[in-house]
Amino acid sequence: MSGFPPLRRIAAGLGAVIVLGVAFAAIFAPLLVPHDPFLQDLNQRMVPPSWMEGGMPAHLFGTDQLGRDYLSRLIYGARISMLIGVMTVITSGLIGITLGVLGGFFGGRVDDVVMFAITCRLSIPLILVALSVVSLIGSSLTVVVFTLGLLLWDRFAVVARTTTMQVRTLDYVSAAWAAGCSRSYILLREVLPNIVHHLIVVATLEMALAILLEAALSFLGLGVPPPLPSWGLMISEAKDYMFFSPWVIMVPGIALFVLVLGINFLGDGLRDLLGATRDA
Amino acid sequence: MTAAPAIEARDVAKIFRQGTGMFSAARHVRAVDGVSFAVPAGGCFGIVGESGCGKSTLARLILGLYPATSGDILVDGRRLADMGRRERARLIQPVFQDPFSSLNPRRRIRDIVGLPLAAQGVGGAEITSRVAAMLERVGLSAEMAGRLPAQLSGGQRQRVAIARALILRPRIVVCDEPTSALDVSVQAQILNLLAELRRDLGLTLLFISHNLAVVEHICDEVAVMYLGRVVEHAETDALFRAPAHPYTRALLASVLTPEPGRGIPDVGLGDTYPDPANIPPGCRFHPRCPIAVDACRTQVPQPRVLSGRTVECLLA
Amino acid sequence: MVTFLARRALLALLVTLTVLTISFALTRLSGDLAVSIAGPQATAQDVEIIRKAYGLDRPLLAQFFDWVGSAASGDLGRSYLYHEPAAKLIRERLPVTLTLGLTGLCIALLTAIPLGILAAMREGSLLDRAIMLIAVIGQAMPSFWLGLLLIIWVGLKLQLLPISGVDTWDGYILPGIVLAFSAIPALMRLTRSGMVDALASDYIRTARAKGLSRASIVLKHALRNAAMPVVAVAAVQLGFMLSGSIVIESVFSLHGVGYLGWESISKNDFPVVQAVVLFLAIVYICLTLLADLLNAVLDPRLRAA
Amino acid sequence: MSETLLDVQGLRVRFGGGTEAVRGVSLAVDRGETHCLVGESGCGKSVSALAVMTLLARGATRSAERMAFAGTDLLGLDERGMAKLRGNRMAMIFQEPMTSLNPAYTVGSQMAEVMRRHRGASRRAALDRAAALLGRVGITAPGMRLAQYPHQLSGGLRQRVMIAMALMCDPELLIADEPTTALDVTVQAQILRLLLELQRELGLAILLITHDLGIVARMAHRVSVMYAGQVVESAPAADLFAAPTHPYTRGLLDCVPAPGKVARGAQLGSIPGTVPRIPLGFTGCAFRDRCAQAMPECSGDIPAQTRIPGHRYLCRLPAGWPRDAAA
Repeated sequence: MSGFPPLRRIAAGLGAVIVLGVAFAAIFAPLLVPHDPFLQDLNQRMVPPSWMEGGMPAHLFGTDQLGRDYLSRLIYGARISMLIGVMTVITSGLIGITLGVLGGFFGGRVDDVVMFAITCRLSIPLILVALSVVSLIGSSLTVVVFTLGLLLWDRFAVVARTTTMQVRTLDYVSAAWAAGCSRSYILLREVLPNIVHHLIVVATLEMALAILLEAALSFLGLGVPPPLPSWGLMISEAKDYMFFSPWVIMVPGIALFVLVLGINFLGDGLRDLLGATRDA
Repeated sequence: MTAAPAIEARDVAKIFRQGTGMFSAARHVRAVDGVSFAVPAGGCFGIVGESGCGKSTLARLILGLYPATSGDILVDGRRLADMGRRERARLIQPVFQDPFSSLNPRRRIRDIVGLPLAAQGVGGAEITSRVAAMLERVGLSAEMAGRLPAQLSGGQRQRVAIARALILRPRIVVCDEPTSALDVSVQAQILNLLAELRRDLGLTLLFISHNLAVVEHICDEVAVMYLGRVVEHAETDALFRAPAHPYTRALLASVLTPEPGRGIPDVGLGDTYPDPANIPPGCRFHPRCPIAVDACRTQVPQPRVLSGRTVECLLA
Repeated sequence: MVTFLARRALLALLVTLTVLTISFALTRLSGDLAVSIAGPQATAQDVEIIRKAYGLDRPLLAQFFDWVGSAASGDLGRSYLYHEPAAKLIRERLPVTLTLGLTGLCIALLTAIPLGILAAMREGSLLDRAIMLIAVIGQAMPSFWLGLLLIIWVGLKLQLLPISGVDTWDGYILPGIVLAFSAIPALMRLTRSGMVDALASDYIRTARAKGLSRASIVLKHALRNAAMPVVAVAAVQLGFMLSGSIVIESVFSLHGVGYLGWESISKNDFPVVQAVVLFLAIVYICLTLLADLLNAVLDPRLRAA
Repeated sequence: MSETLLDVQGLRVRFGGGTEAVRGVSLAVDRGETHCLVGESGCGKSVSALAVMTLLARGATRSAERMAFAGTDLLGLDERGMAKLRGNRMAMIFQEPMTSLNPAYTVGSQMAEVMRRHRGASRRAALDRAAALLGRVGITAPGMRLAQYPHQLSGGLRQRVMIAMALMCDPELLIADEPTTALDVTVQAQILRLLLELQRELGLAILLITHDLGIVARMAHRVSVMYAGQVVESAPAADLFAAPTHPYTRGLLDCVPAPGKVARGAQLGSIPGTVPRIPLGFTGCAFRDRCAQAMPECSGDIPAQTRIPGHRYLCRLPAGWPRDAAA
C-alpha cells in the first residue's frame, strides 16, 4: 500500500480542524461573543459586515433586522447545530445500532421484524413528518432533537445489520461459540468491535444530515423557535432582505456549509483510516 | 472395548431452510441426511467428500454450532445436546479452514488463544502463563502473544488456531480442512504438528478434507460422504486398497500423485453435478454413476457391511 | 418470479398499513385536535360543535377504522381549510411536484452517471478526486440556501431564468437543479464505486482477455453490473426528492404537493397532512417496487427467486 | 525441436510501492507443448502470465529483454494491437469460474462476442460455433446451455464454458491460470483430461499455471519452478521429477503426501519458515533463509547452472548434490 493519498489526508485534517473549531465555539460561546446575541438595538439594524461599505468595527459580521450582532448570533448558533448533531447521532445511533445488530445477529423472525421496521421508516416522508411532529407538539430544541433522533436511525440500522451478518458467519465467531463464550460476550466482544468502524463513518454522515435537517426545519419556521439563533432560522428571518443585502444569507449559509463540509471531510478521512466501506 | 466411543453419531440429520422469512420462498436443503459413525478414543477419523457433500455441516453439528434436526451426537456416551456450553468446550474444540477469518482481526494473539480459558472463568495471570506455554508447544515464539493476526503468515495463523483449540486440553479436536488454504510446504508443517500433538496429548481427531492424499496420510479410518450420506466407511488401508463404492473409486482415481507419465485418468462421471437442494430419487449418486443400472434410479440402497467395511450401493 | 412479486406486494401492503397507522397517530399527538382546529379565539361551544362535526367525539379506534376504510376506497378525507376532498387537492398539485421531481432526477442522472463512470475509469487520478470533491461539496450544501443563492445570482443579477412561478418550462430549471443537487452525491458515489468494483472484477479481466474493445468492456460489461445498485438508489432518491420538494417548493413558491403539506401543517389542516404523508409513502413504496422489478430485469440472478 | 511459439526473456514486473513481483523470468513455450509454471502463492506465476497477456492491473509496470509471440514482438504492441491477439491467437482461462463470467449476459452471448469481434462473424454463425464447441468440451444439450446465465451452471460447467470460449477463434496458445484450483477433485480430473485431449486434437500450446505438483507431473512436457519472482529450475518434466536439483524443488516434492509413499503418521518432509517478501535491490538467493544447504556465498550472485541440456537451475550446488544432506 502506498499509504494514504496526501490530498485526502489534508481534507481530513481540515475537517477535523473545522469540527473542533465549531465545537470549541459552541462550548465556550458565552466567553467568545462580543455582544449579547439576543440584545436588540433598533438604531443599528442591518449594519453590513465591517469590511463592507457602511460596516462598523464593533459588528464584524454586521447586525440583523432587529439590530442583533450577527457574529454573536452565529457563535450561539454553533451551539444549536452541534447540540442537534451530537444528540441526534446518540439517539438515532442507539435505536439503529440496537435494531440492526439484533436483526443481523439473530436473523430469522427477529431480522424480519427489523427489516420491516426499516422499510416502514424509509417509507415515511422525513421532512413532512418531522414538520408535523414539531408543529403538533410545539417547537422547542428538545422536540427537534428527539424528532430527528427518532427518524434518522435507518442508516445506522441498515449498516449495523449487514455488517453484523457478515461478521456473524466468520470462523472466529464460530470459534468463540465453540470456546464456550456466552451469547452476550460474543455480541459485545467479537462482533461489535469488528463493525464499529463502519458505524463511526455512519455517525459522521448522520451528524451532517441532522444539522442540515434542523436548518431546513428552522428555515421553514417549524424548527428551533425564535429568538434562538439557529443558522437555518437566521437564513429564514433574513431572506426578505437578501435581494438588497445578500450577505444576510451568506454569513449563516457559509457557516452551515463549512461545518457540514468539515464533518464530511472528517468522515471520509475516518473511512480511509479505519478501512470502512462507503456505501452500505 | 467396553469404553464408549469418544464421538458417536447416531443417524444425524441437518435440514436447512434457505430463504426463510416471510418475504421469500423457502427451500429445504438436506445437508446431512442420516449419518452414523463412531470414533474410538485416540483415533483419527477422516471424512472426505466434495463441496456440498455436507462434511463441513457435520463438523459444525459435532461442535455444537448447529442443533441437529434429528438424531443424536454422543461424546463419551453422553448426549452433546444435554451439555452446557462450558462443558462442551472442555471436550471438543475446532480448527477451521481459513486462517484469515478464523482469528478475530482486532484482538491480540494472547487474547485469541486465551479466549477458551477466559470463557471458563480462568484468571488473567494463569491465562498469560498457559498461553505462553501453548504458543511454544505449537512452535511459535512467546513474543507472538502481543501481535495482531494481520502481522502473521498463514501458517503461523493456523498454529495460533491450533493453540486456541488445545489450550483447554480437549479430548477431541475437529479439524475442518485445516490445510486446504495453505501452500504445500506449510501444509506439511501443519500436518506434522497435528500428528505430533495427537500422539503426545492422546487426542481424538476428526479430520475433514477433500484431499484424499492428506487423509490417507493421517487417518486410521475414513468415511466418504456424498450428498449428505456416508456412502462408504472403512479402515484407511482397506478403503484405499480396494474401494467398493463407485464414487470412492472415482475419488481415488482423481488423486493426481506426482508421478510423471501416468496421464490423467478417466473418472467416468458425466457433466451433472450434485445439488443438495435437489437430491435425486433412488441412489443419490446414480445420475453420475458410470455403472448405474435401472434399479439405481428407483431403489434406495441401504448400508451393507462387506468384509470390514460399510457400503451404500446396490451393486457392491 | 410470481411468488417473489406476490411477496413484495404483500410487504408493500403491510408497510402501507403501518404508515397509515403512524400518520393517524401523528395527528392525534397534540391532544385535542378540535381545540387546534377551532383556533385560539374559539369558545368552548365552538370546540364542541367542531368536535361533533368532524366526528372527533367518537372512540379513537372507531375514528381510525373509519379513516382506514375510507382511505382504502380512495377517500382521503376533506380539508378543513379548503372544504374540498384532500385527494382532489393532491391531484391538482401533483403535476407541479411530478415535473419538478422528474426534472431533478433527469439532471441528477445525467450528471452523476457520466461523472461517476469517468471517476471510476481514472480511479485515483486528479480528475477522480475533483469529481469526488464535487460530491462532498454537494452533500454539504443546504438545499434551501443553494436555492436562495441561485435566485439571487442567476435569477436576479444575471436575469437568466425566472425565479418563481410555474407558467413556463424554464421556471423548473432552477428548482430542478437544486433538487438534483441533493441526489447527485449519492448517485455519483454509487456509480463510481459500482464501476470500480466491476472494472476490478474477474469477468472484466475475462472480457479483456477476449480482446474486446474498451468501449464494449466499459459500457457493455462493466456498466450493466454497476447499474443495478444505481437503479435501486435512483428510485429511492426520487422518493426522497418528492418529499424533499417541500423545502424547494417553498423556496421557489411552487404550489406543489410539498407546499400543500407545509401549508396544511402550519394551518392545522390535519386531514390533508394525513393524506399527503400517506400519498408520499405510497409513491415511495411503489418506486421501490419498481426498482426491484428493474433490477430483476437487469440481473438474471434475481429472476430465479 | 519444434518451433518456439512464445519466447519471454528477462521479464520483470514491479508494483507501485517498490515491490518486484517478477524478477527476470525467462520461459519459452513450443507449439503443441504444455509448459507448467509451478510455485506457491505469491511467487509471481500468475503475474508473469498476466504480464504476457498485457492484463496487469493498473499500477504495475512491466519490462522485459524480449517477449515474442509467433515472431511478433509483444513489447512493441499498443493496447489495440494486443487486443487483436487476445482471445484470437492467444487465449486465457482463469482460476475462479464462479466470477470469471459476466453474470448479466447469457453464455451464448458471451461466447459469440469473441468471434464477432475478431472474425466479424454473424451472430448466427458465432452461436453455431459456440454450440459446437460446448459439445466438444463435453457439455450435453449445448443449445440449452447457450441460453442460460452463468449462475445457472455449476463450477465445473462454467470452467468448460470458459475453455470453449477460449477456443472460439482457434488460438495457438492457451494460458490457463490455476484452471482447476477452485473445483472438486473429480471435476478437476475431468477438466484436465479435456485439456489434454484438446491439445492433442488442435495442436494447442498450453502455458499451465498451478501450485499442484501432481497436476504438473501428469500434464507437463516442460516445467518451470518459480520461487519469489524467479524461475529457480526449468527442465523437461520427466527429468525434473527424476532428478530435481534445486533445494526448493526437492523440498516441495518431499512435502506432497502421496498414498503409499510415506508411512501413516510418519513425518512428511517440510520446508521451514514461509515465503519471504523480497525488497527492491535484493541480491542473492531468495531461498537461502529456508534452505538447509545455505552457505555464506548464497547472499552473492547465484550462477545459473545446467544439469543436462535443457535442465537449468539457479543454485550454487553441483548438479548431483546428495539428497540425504537435506536432513
